[in-house]
Amino acid sequence: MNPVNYLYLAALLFTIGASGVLIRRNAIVLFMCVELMLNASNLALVTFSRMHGNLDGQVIAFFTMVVAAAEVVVGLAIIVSIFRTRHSASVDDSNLMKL
Amino acid sequence: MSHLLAAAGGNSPSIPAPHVEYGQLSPMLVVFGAAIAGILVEAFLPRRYRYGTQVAIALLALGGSFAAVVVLAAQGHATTKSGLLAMGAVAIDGPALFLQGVILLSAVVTVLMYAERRLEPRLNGHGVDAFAAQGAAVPGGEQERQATTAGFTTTEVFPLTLFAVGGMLLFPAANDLLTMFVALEVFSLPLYLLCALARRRRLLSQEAAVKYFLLGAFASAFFLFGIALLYGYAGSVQLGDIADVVSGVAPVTPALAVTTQNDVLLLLGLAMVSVGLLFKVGAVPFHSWTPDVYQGAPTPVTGFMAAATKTAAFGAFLRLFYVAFPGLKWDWRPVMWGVAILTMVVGAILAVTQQDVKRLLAYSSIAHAGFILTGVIATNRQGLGAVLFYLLAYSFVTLGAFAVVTLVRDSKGEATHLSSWAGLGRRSPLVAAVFALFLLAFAGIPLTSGFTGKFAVFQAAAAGGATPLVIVGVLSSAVAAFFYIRVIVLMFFSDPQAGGPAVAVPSPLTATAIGLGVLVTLVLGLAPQYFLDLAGKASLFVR
Amino acid sequence: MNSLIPLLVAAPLAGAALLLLGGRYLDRLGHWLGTLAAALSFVLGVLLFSDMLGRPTGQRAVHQHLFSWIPVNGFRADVSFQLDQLSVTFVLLITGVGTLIHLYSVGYMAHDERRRRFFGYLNLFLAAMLLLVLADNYLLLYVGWEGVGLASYLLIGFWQHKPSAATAAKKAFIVNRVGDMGLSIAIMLMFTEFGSFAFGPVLGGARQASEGKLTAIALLLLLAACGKSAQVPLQSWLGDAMEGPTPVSALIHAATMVTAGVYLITRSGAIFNLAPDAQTAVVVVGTVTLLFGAIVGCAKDDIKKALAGSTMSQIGYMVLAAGLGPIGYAFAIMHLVTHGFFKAGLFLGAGSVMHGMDDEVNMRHYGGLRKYMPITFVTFGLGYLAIIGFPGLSGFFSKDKIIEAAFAKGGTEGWILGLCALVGAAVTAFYMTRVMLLTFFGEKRWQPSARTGEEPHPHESPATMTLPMILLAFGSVFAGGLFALNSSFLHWLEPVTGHSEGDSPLQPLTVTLLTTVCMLAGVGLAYLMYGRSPVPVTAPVGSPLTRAARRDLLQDDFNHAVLVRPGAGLTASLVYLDSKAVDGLVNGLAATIGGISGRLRRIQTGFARSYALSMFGGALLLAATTLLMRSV
Amino acid sequence: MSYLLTATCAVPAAGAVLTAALPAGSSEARRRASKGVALAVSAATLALTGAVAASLDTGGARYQLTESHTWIRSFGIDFSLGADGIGAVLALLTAVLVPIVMLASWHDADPVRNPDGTFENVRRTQGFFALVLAVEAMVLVSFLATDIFVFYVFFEAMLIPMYFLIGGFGDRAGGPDSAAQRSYAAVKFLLYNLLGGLVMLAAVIGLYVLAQDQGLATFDLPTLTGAIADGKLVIDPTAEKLLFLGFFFAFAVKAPLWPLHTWLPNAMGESTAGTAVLITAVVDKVGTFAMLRFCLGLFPDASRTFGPYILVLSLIGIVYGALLAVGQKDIKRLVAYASISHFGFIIMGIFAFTSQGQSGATLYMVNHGISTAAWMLVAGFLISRRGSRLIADFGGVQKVAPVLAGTFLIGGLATLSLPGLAPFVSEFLVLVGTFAKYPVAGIIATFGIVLAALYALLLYQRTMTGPVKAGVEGMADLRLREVLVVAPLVALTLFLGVYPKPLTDLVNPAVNATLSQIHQTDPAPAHPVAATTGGEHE
Repeated sequence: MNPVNYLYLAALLFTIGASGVLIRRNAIVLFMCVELMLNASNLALVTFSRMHGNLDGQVIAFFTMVVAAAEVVVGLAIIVSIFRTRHSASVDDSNLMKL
Repeated sequence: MSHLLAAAGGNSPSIPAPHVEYGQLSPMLVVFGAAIAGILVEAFLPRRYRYGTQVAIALLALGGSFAAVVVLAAQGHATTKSGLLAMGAVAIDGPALFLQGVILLSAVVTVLMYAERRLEPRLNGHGVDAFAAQGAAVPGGEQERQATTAGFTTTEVFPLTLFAVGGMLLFPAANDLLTMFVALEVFSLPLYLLCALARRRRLLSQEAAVKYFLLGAFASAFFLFGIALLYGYAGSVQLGDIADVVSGVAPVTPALAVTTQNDVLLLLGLAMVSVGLLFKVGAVPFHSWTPDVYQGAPTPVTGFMAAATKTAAFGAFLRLFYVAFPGLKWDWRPVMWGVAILTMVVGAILAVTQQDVKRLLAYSSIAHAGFILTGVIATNRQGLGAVLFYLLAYSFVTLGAFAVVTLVRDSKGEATHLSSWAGLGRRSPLVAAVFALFLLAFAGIPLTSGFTGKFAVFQAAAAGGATPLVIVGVLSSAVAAFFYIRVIVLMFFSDPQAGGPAVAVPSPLTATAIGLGVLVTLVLGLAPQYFLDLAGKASLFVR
Repeated sequence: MNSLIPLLVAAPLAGAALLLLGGRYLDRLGHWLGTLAAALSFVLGVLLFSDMLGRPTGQRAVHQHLFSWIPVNGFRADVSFQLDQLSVTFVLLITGVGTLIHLYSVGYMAHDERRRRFFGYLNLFLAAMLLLVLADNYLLLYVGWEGVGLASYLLIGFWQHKPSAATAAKKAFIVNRVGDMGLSIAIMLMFTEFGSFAFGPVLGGARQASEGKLTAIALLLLLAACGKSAQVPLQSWLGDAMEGPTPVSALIHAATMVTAGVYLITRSGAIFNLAPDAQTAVVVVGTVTLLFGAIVGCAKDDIKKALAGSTMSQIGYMVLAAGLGPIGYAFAIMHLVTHGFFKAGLFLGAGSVMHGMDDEVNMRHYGGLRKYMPITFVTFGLGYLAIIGFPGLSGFFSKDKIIEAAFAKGGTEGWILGLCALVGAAVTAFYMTRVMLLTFFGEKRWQPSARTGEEPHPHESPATMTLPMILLAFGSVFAGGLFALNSSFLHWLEPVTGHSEGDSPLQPLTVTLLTTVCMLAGVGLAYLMYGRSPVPVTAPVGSPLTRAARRDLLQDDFNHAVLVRPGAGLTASLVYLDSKAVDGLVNGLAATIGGISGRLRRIQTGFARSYALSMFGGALLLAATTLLMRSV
Repeated sequence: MSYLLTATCAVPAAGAVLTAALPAGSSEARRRASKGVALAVSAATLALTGAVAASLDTGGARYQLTESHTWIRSFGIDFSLGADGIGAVLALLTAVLVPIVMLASWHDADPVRNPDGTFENVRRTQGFFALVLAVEAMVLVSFLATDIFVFYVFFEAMLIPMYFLIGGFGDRAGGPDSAAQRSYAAVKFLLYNLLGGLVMLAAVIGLYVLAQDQGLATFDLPTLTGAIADGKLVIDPTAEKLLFLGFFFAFAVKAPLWPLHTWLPNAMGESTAGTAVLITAVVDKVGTFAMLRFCLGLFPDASRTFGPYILVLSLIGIVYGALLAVGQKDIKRLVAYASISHFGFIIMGIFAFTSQGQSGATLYMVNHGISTAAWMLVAGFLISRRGSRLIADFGGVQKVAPVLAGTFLIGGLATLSLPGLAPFVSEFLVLVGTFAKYPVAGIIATFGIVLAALYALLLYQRTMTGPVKAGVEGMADLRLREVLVVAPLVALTLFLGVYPKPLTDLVNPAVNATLSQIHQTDPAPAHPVAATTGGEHE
């Protein structure tokens, strides 16, 4: 199969993720969409790795996973703490500061 | 990283240990080591010893790291001996060392502000700082009450900050996109947490954190996808390699022959990587987080972000564009022109109607990002030196300004609404005068560091053929001056409100922080030659 | 001897400085000090005059260079003096009459607490006036020119607590400034034309310049003369200037300053002679003014204003004469001198009357004063006879010569001018007789004083006041005859002004007869109107002409409608414009930025997702433009 | 290398720091000490400036007493100073006026006494006097700098102390919203001038970059003007025009030239009389001075191109300022508009490109400084007595305070350029110089003298004459300190009106040098006559 198709898929996933960030309200879902974007990048990296015939892309993908994991830890901590305060996970409720 | 491939493909039983120049990486290693030590302190030391130990560790580490930077620079690593470390992942050169120095100094000032315990009213005999008693406790809940009464403090902020500093040190030195990404995350994640840890107005603080986190992650995703595309185009994430591919110097492999046909990969990758960096820099239209986060975060953290994050991000920005994409100058310059103009104009105009001093400084930082961008766009050595100098100047002014913000307090903590700053000049002439000095430096009034910096970047931009940018910069400086002046008017020419805020008397820590700010602002304004030389000498990237 | 010339100016100047800076310590002696300074100047003038008489005609003019004033490359203005026959004539008139009026003021101002300052101003005036006539270049003349304007301003407004006085002073200064504009532009023109504005080079080199330029210079000088000498159309200030103390009116607004215009034209004769169009303008101005002033003089009930109209008219004669060129210069100056005597005398007499009548100025409230103030009556009467041109007295000789010269202009022009001058003589006789009758004859029409509420008790003035009046009366009687004797005055001035006889269609004797007839007609008419029947205390409504004349022939109304009111409107609208449009633009810019800021702020909604949207949009834009840049 | 010029600038700067550091003025003695120190420093500065002027050799080089200290090598910036006639004369004006302003403002900055006897804002006194010295130091550097960057830096930096002077110290005669009015005025002053300065900054940078490209990485004015004159530095006409406009805009705002003037009435109206004098007589002069020194020297061709347009603007300014002065209700605003009219004359003189015009303009700067100072300071005394700035609140003052009224009149007469007083000399020179090249402009400008008489005398009439108004009755006449303030100004006005030669001798060589830079000569008279003035052939 032409690896380019994986790139299209990656782009699609990335777009879906980005749209999710823009559309969804729940902080957790929103965050998951970001994760989707990261994973889209991973897919692209791996595909390119394959195309170029070197492993750099795959290595980067591993790094990305670690980073994503770390991000989850921090992100969930923040989201949970705000959820406990506001009893809502909607990002639209966090709207004290504006203008 | 093609050696990895070679190692894997060779099916060799022993993977050769990568060569790492520990000595030259020592600034980062010291900071990271200290950060881990700080975690251990949190884990094992009784609560009452933590504060002192953490402050000591942080200051020692930062001091040591700075000393290492100085030694490295003195040894010539900034100029003649500059080179790539850790198998090409990290560069040690002028800009890297210069910016690391700036970041470390900012961090020292930041730690001084963190350690300040005289501003908040004492609780049960414990001096407390600007951070939440217990970050995990629900604001206004029983748990928080208990923690507060017990006089708890979140001493984790010191190791967190050290981690962030470590990441920031790495960021401008990162010579491949992967390292850059990792560094970005290493300094971003602790900052997300730090933002959430304000002692007062915790709702705002949490909101700032969640906004910063979500948007930061969003930006990181763009950055990463950009990396993927660039990797796809060039087959490497090393900046030098990318530059070679772009300029057609690199040997053409079959895969490259395919991918380099498609400039879309390159240009799209460039654009998306830029998004990530412009987000950190706070450039329009990726700036919207700045005011909210600056307002909500604990003020020392805000100061740290405004100074160090900006420095680190611009360092990476410069390296990326000067090392990897000089060949694409004609593609990215026009776009950056647009971004710079937007940033200067929107930052300046939006600040005009702000009512909160921290938000005001946030918009000011946006406008300043625009000014610095004009220096970046100059794409000449002058421009590089100018940006380095500007970052040095700006860091200290902004840290000083936020340090002053921590002093002006009423019963609810910091009084950041501008109306409560009215008449400050009558009550505390010295504090008001110092703040006025910082504002004038922000406004770029001659004889302050802000002017020298602005002059340097504008001059470089003009020399680089970006005269229209200079004109826009000059005009938005005029608009920007308006809101700085407005604050001065409030402080000096308005009558104080009854029951308005008082200026807390700080401990020597904050006083030192402010004093450093004043000193640097004046020295860089009156006799900047030494530092201009330094920046000038440092203004060459290694490839 | 020449080194004394600067002292002529210095003496009164020092007096002025001393009196104005001396403070209260000089209050008791100040007036005598001032009089002494004036007298000293007079003595110096006499010395210089006799010295000059002792020299042959060709060597009479002398120069005295003092110092270089404004040297800028080709522009050289010096403080240096020129004393010739013309200047010395003026010097004697100014210092002579000036000293007498100082003396008069000692008595007249005796009860004024600010008398010291009054004398300071008078001395200042003398200094400036002497500078004016002694300067050897136009720029220095200009200094004196404006200096007398300043003194006039200070003295008209001497009683500053009276709003009318303050207004009159300001008006005088500003109207004069309009004239001064002419002088200063004339000097600039001289500089660009000749590279100099000293009398010698300019008047000597005038022949080289084009007639157009000369006409321009001459017209500008005429404008200046109009302002200073209260000639139409800049005459409106003189009547109001009577708000000043009467000695001031006598010295400045009758005898000396107002004649400076005549001096300027005569001094610049070399230019005017080469600019016939400008000369025509001069005679027109002179003729119109002599009639204008005379008509106004007929209608005024205020004794000083009537005399002011007369002054205007008499100066009109002088300007007319000066405009005739070499035919008339000398006669202009001669009339100027004789007028200086009799008009000063008349004013001093008027002041004496006012002094005795509790500062009443309305002639309709006088009457029958000859019995109460005999000296005043006699001296005033002699001045009256002089001014109407009663044969044998000063005015007879000088005015007659001017009328002759007007006819001598020749052609239709000569006839018109001559006839106008004759009519003027008749009207002069009419209004002066009216003044005389209303004041000294008829029954008492005294009214309770506005100040004290009592009827005045007229009495003769003290000796300090009567002595000058008597001396001036001598001048009024004999000066003309003396000057006319062997045409001595003409020969005296001829080296400076030149002279030609002109071409009169009438015999001199005919003119004299005509003049006398006209004069008698005027006197007779006045007697018919005011001498035979009682004069009403309040002025009758009168004919439209009378009413217009009372209002200075509507000159002020005209100025008000054409200049003042539109000017005020312009100013007000400019003030509005400045704050709304010019400044509004600035503030509007600031407001616009503020407005944009306020609107732009709303994109900062506080919603993280909308921030993400803007980032996303930004990323798209960034990518799109980067790609576009490549494809372009 | 002598250090005279550096010393001249450094003394007031050091004095400013010293004054600011003196103990707070909670007692009369302490306040007097800080005032005394400031006054002594300004006197020392006057002596130094006098020494500068005295040691100039009128036949010598263009810039004398030059000195140069490396400042920012990276940008080719040296702290170079040098005095020419124009700069020295203006420096002297500054040094003369500052002690007078201090003396006039002696009590203007005393702290407000609270009802309980304590003082609010005890550092006011030191603040005021330190700021005045700071302004003096910066103005002196501006007049003596021969490095464009140094000039620019101090040209801009002086805005800050000026801003605090305007915004921080009012004349206590405003209405209830005077604080708001004052800060509005201060902000307007600062922003307006800052905008001008920033535009100039762009031009300064542009010039530097252009020069750098041609191997002249310097801000040194003599070097640059020399290179431009020799053709070593070639600026293309469009760039030259833009650079000229950039420089000129800043100076035109500062001067101020119509229609950029609207900050001046606010600033002068709301500040103390002393500050108003500093603005109009000292700080604004830097603008006109800089036109003469920088615009003409650096951009000769553009100067010639724009000269006529600027002339038109200055003409409008002359008439417009005068008309607005006539229409003012506020004494200080009236003086401000009068100044706008006068600045029109100065700028017209500069851009007429004749030696009379430019010498006249330079003298005009000095004379306007002196005469307006006299006028404004007396107005300040008047206003502080009555507690009002409105003309309508006065009347009949001459009756109760004759000396005050007299000096006010002299100030007014100087303003209307009465011959014999100093302003006449300069105004006439400007008019002659303009007339020689642009007769129509000269004639229109002459209308200004009529309007000047109108506003000056109207003001005098309305405030000083007529019956004594309520609120004026008990008004005290000038005190000794106030007499000491006015006397030297009046004396100078008289002296320079009669004998301006010492100044013209200093100014002429510099003006001739400027004119030759822009390749202009005086027009020759149409029919030159022997140059004797008639005075010497006795």
